Amino acid sequence: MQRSDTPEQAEFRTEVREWLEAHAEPRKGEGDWSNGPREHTPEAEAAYFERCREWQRTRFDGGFACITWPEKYGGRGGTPVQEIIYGQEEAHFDVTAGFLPASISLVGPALMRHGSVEQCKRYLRPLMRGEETWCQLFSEPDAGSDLAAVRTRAERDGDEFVVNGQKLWTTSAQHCDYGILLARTNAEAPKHAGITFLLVDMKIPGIEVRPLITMKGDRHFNEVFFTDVRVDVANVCGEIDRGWAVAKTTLANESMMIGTGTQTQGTTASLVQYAMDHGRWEDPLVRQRVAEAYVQERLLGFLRDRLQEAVLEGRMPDVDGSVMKILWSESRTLRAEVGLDIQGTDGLLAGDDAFDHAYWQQLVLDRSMGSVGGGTLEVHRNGIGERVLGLAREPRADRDVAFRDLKTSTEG
Amino acid sequence: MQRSDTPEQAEFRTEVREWLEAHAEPRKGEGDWSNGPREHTPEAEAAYFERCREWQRTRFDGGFACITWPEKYGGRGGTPVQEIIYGQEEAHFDVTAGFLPASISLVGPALMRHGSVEQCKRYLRPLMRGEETWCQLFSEPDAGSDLAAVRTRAERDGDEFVVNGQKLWTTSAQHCDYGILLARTNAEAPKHAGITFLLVDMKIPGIEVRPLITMKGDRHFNEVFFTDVRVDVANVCGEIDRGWAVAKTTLANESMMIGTGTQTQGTTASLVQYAMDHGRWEDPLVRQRVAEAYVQERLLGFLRDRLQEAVLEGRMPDVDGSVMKILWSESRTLRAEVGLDIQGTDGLLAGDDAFDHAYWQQLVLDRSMGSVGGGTLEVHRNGIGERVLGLAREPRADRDVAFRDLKTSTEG
Amino acid sequence: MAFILSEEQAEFRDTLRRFFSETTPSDDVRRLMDTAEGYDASVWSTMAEELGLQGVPFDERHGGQGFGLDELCIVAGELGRALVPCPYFASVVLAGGVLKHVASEAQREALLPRIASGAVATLALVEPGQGRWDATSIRMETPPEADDGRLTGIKDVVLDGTTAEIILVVTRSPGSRGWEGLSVHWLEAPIEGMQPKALQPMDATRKLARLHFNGARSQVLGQPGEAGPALQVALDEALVALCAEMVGGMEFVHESAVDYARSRHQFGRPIGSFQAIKHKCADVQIDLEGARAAICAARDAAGSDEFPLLASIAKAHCSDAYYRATQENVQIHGGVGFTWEYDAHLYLRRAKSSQQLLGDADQHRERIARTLEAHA
Amino acid sequence: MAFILSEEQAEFRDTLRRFFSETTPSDDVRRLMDTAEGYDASVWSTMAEELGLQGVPFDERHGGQGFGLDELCIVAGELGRALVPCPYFASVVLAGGVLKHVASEAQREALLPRIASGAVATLALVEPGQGRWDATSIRMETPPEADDGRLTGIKDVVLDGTTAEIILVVTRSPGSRGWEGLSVHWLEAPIEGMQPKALQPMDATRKLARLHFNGARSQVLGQPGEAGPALQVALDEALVALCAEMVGGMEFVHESAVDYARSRHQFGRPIGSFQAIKHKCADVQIDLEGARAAICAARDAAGSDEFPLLASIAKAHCSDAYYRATQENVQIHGGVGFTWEYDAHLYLRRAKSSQQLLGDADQHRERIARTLEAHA
Repeated sequence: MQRSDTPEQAEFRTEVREWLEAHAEPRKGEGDWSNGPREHTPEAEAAYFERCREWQRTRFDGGFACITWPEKYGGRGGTPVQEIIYGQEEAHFDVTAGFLPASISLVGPALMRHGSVEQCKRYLRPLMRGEETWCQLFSEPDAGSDLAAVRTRAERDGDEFVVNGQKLWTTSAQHCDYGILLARTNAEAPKHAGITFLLVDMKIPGIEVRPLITMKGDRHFNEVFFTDVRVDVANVCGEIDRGWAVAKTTLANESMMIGTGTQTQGTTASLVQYAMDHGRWEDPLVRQRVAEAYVQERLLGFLRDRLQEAVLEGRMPDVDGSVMKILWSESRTLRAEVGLDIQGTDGLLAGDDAFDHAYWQQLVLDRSMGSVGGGTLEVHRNGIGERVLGLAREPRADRDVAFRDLKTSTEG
Repeated sequence: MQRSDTPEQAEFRTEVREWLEAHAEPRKGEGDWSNGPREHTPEAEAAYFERCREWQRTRFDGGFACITWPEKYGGRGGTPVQEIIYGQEEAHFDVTAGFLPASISLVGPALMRHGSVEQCKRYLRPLMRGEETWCQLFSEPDAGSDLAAVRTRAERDGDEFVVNGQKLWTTSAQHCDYGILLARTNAEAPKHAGITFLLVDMKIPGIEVRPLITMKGDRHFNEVFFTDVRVDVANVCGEIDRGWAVAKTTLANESMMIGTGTQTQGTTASLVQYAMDHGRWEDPLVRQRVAEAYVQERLLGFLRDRLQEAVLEGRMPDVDGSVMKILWSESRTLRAEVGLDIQGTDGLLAGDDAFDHAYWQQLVLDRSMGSVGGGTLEVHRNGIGERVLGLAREPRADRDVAFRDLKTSTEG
Repeated sequence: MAFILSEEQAEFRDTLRRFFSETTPSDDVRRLMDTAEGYDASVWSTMAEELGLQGVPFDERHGGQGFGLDELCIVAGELGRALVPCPYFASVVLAGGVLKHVASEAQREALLPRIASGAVATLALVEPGQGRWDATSIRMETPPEADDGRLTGIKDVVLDGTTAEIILVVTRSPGSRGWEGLSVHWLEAPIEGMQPKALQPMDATRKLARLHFNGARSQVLGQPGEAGPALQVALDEALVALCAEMVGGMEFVHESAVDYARSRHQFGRPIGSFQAIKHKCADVQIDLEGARAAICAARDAAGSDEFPLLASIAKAHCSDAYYRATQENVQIHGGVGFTWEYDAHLYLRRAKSSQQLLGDADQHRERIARTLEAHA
Repeated sequence: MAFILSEEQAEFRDTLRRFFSETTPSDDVRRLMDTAEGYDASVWSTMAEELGLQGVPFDERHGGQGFGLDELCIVAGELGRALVPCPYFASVVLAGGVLKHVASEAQREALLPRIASGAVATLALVEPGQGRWDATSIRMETPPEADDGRLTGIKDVVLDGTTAEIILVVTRSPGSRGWEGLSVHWLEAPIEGMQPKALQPMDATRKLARLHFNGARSQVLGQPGEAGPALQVALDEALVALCAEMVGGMEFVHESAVDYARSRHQFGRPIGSFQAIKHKCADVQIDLEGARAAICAARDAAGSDEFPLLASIAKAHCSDAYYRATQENVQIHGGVGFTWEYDAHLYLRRAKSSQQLLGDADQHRERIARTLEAHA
């Protein structure tokens, strides 16, 4: 849908486009570097991460990183409208900052809202410029959907906390300089009330990062082990034992981002071409399924357009983040399944023997990540029921009980 | 699947067949009276009910009602194998006792197990012979899936209870002579502990039966209102305040029966004929859906065969009743939808203008009854999770609390 | 339909919602659906005379209000929400839309003002044995020019076909195929050579008839044999209005299910606190947000090349989404949901019949696929 | 497969379960799937020599154990449960089944004892560009009789095609169609005029190859041009064994998901107490009971007229049921479920590839429909 820009919007769009043309190559297709590392080797993944950092720096220096952040913190002080326009234009170029914008918008708001003046001064600019990269040390083996069940301990010892425990599902930890850490500082308090939010240098002794290989073979996630890691109390963000409030600032943005990311690869149109080339298009069942996948994909697009349009027109968006996330995940799943199924026996193959370098096989394996990462679909359905529709929450067994008295899996 | 009978089984089968040939007409087709009342008028429904009673009496007098019940209560003292063989043979004849066998096997076991000697003597024979018919007065407006939440009060007054309240979803109450009633006799006790199981004459003053018309237009269910109805304490079945145990004997059989009833009408084969006659069969989508419905129907049949075979061979059945119930309901739903959808615009019609006298339209409307009646599908899924798979129950807010202190819808 | 309305549009919607809840509460819906004509003549004329609803999509020079598809969708949404039994869809949306796009200016001037002031019109398209709402498989033949437009044949499932006075009939030139060679005829009922026969509808809030033509005289709208493209535009606009009507109903059953899940207690808790119920409600919410967005996207693309595709996307989604919502509503209500006296089944019947109206989801997915093929 | 076994059968199953858990634990599965040949030769020969597994379905005079489809299903079920990478399915089920039904007695005497004692065999059926496992669309031509059975063409996704020494190839007589005119050829690899090329499989526990034929000499099994009916029987039996293998895997992932739902706590409760998880488990249980019943029904009907129909019913159901079970297993396990080191994805890959093997659910539903049509 083409909207007509206001004169200010058109002017900004031209500025962005000219800057992009000067600093980037136009998008060409599947082979673009910005589509992700071509191989699942540590080297290829590290090289890709470096290119992402580089582009983040270029963006920042051009004044197009963190467009909506206040100028006093180094942002552009711009509007969500400008952010959307920038995104629309950038999508035509072979550039990406990969996981960095997501990581930046998890860490930045938490720092700006809850951090000390010193912390903001020290960390924000290198964060925004991609000079220092950050990972999120929240999930644990026993704290998945139930994120507040963190067991990693931070015990006070003079001016320091001594951290012991294990984190899980830490995206890109192997490439990061710093981390935001949730640790339990008071096991006598109820679950949500004894957690502290710490800023941690990932290079200090006692931190061990072990990449976790996912079912499709990449190293997106890591386990991070803490053994007697000493963190200065100056690195507490917010207040001691009140870290859950800081974490919530971070979590508020997360599901929204996963649900709204632009999906340029693997659109249904390429399925039509495949089916026509392989003589499958004359099968009405194939046409039905491709059309079904296409409908889902367009619905998601319509909702995204609505969301952006609302922002561009200065209205409150009337599309819920969890709705977007579930539709995104389901439409992706449907497309993956249809894409693989119409290949028939060719779908049994992998690697270079498979169509599109096994893109569709990877997408099928990836679907689970889409329906668990960023909150499981079940958690988001609860969210829609409770937040949007006002249905009652489940009775909770884990409120008002000291954390150490709660039942956990490891005792089960 | 054809099994070969043992000599004893073959002998019994011959006996049954000869008796049936002497007492009934062979099944002819859709127009058989045993397929249910042709019209949804009170008269047609009452006439149908009378014919069902008559057949129950004939069966009993022939020695084929309540085949597995002990001889001392008037049963045949036979085996489940004989029960199955009888059912297989009866299916070839245009006869039915309608809702009576279901009602009999709800009331009978409760009486035999928990009733007094006098109660058994007084009620069992007329029950089995269809002379006195019984309805189940369990559900209430606020006690649906949560059956133990009954609010109908029975207050002690000398040798009598005075009953006040309302029952709902009482099958065939308008045709019945007696009812089994769950009433609250102690509101200070926890929910399950203050209920009494009463045998009630439906003709005594203060009982008002109002038929409820279902969405497809029949009078299957009723509301029953109790106003100062006096019931002698001699009519308590089991112990006062301990009626939940009696009710559980009754409920154990209910879902199984609904799930295993033989379905002779509307099988998928007739859809094939319809589609071929109307030029829809050459649509591969139609063929896929009919085949899908057929697969579901056969799966259910396989499971029913397994169940019967297990009984015939003297093994414990390894098929769960809730699994049968859900598959029954889902396969019926699928068949109904496919049956209506392949009619295209003809499916918009009703009554005599519609194909098969709107059989498929009725089936679509009836599907909801199949997925709510006899326990909602959700309740049965809980049952499979908890009983079959050993998953934990939901935390319960309604145990160990006096009934009068519980939250209910009417206060909500 | 509650999705990005201007202030005036929101006010218009609120007015309609009040009007229908006052003039056509559930009891009246049930009373009207048992009558032969199926609507309340006095409400219908108030709609035309006081609210001008029957003129919403027509130009002012045709006695209309000069509004667009947006406002038509608002009216359809409120009619669907309150399940108002009346010939609005047949008369204004279908016949009115076809007249707008197919008829000559003189014919529009003659007919649209009548529809705007409450005359009932309809479109006869489907034929018996055809089984689908599909203009391309029409077989009834356009009579030769010398023949005074005498029509022969049968049209089936004609909405409000026994009450309509203006009847539009689609025929095809012998030997033509697909969207080629179609003509739309106009005749005034009652007329010699046409017998209407009322059909029993599963959804009694929308009346159906079979029309037997046996030499009834008619006039051709616009140019004979050339109605195809304009007819397609009219049907696509009707498709979007139908989707809006469906979403109106969907919103109602969704609100009703959510309210019940909030207030009904079992096992000492509101049933909406159980995930099985909560997730059903969430899924309907997702379907609903998708449906609204699809309708808005189609509506905004009216007149563009993408309009037919977007109209089909909306129908492919809304068909199943509305029906699913009505089923979940019944299921969440448990026993209450399947009684005759509770309204859930009226919406379920409407949703089921709306699946077929103007083509089911399979047909629209096929059309979407063929459009993608053309662009591949 | 745990569904109505005799005492001997249950003991046989338990023996196999112990054997595979000792000889092929998960670590070995992972090690073997990274090798070119894809199986452990010493385990394979123990299976043949000590347990006699490769001879299960063959007559004693052919070096077999003289068991029926029941026992073959038990073996397949345990192989599927432990995900044992080995050429059992290709060799014993597919090639062995085809030999049993298609070959002459002399050929059976020559070949079956070799398979029973561990020689690897396979069946080459699918062709590139065909896209489906479907004997009726084979195009590779049966060479003229004078031509020494010299084969030309390409066969695709041949199971264990690089390791097999006995290779059976299906061809058709020029001009024939459907199940008519099919021949099965036998050749011994390696052989001049045939190049095998290993393909990378998505499910690395089952090796695939493409075979290029360029004049390789072969012998026809049984009568040339008349293999169709017997081949169909063999493929239907293989279908049931495949379903048993799938149900073996399904039972494993179901148990694994239920165990996790019992022991994993979140929000102070076992996650299995949440309805969203509990109902997923219940749905898999329903699917599983249906799958077991379908296999038993098909197995018991072996040799009867209804067998092909029941075999297709089993595959139509198991295809989707197994895949769904592996997805739910991943979903219930949450993050753990999609790590490389956790076995969930190995079963998911196996389930996904098994959907295609011997025809996907669509193909079998089409076959079911055509069977119903024939009886209508």
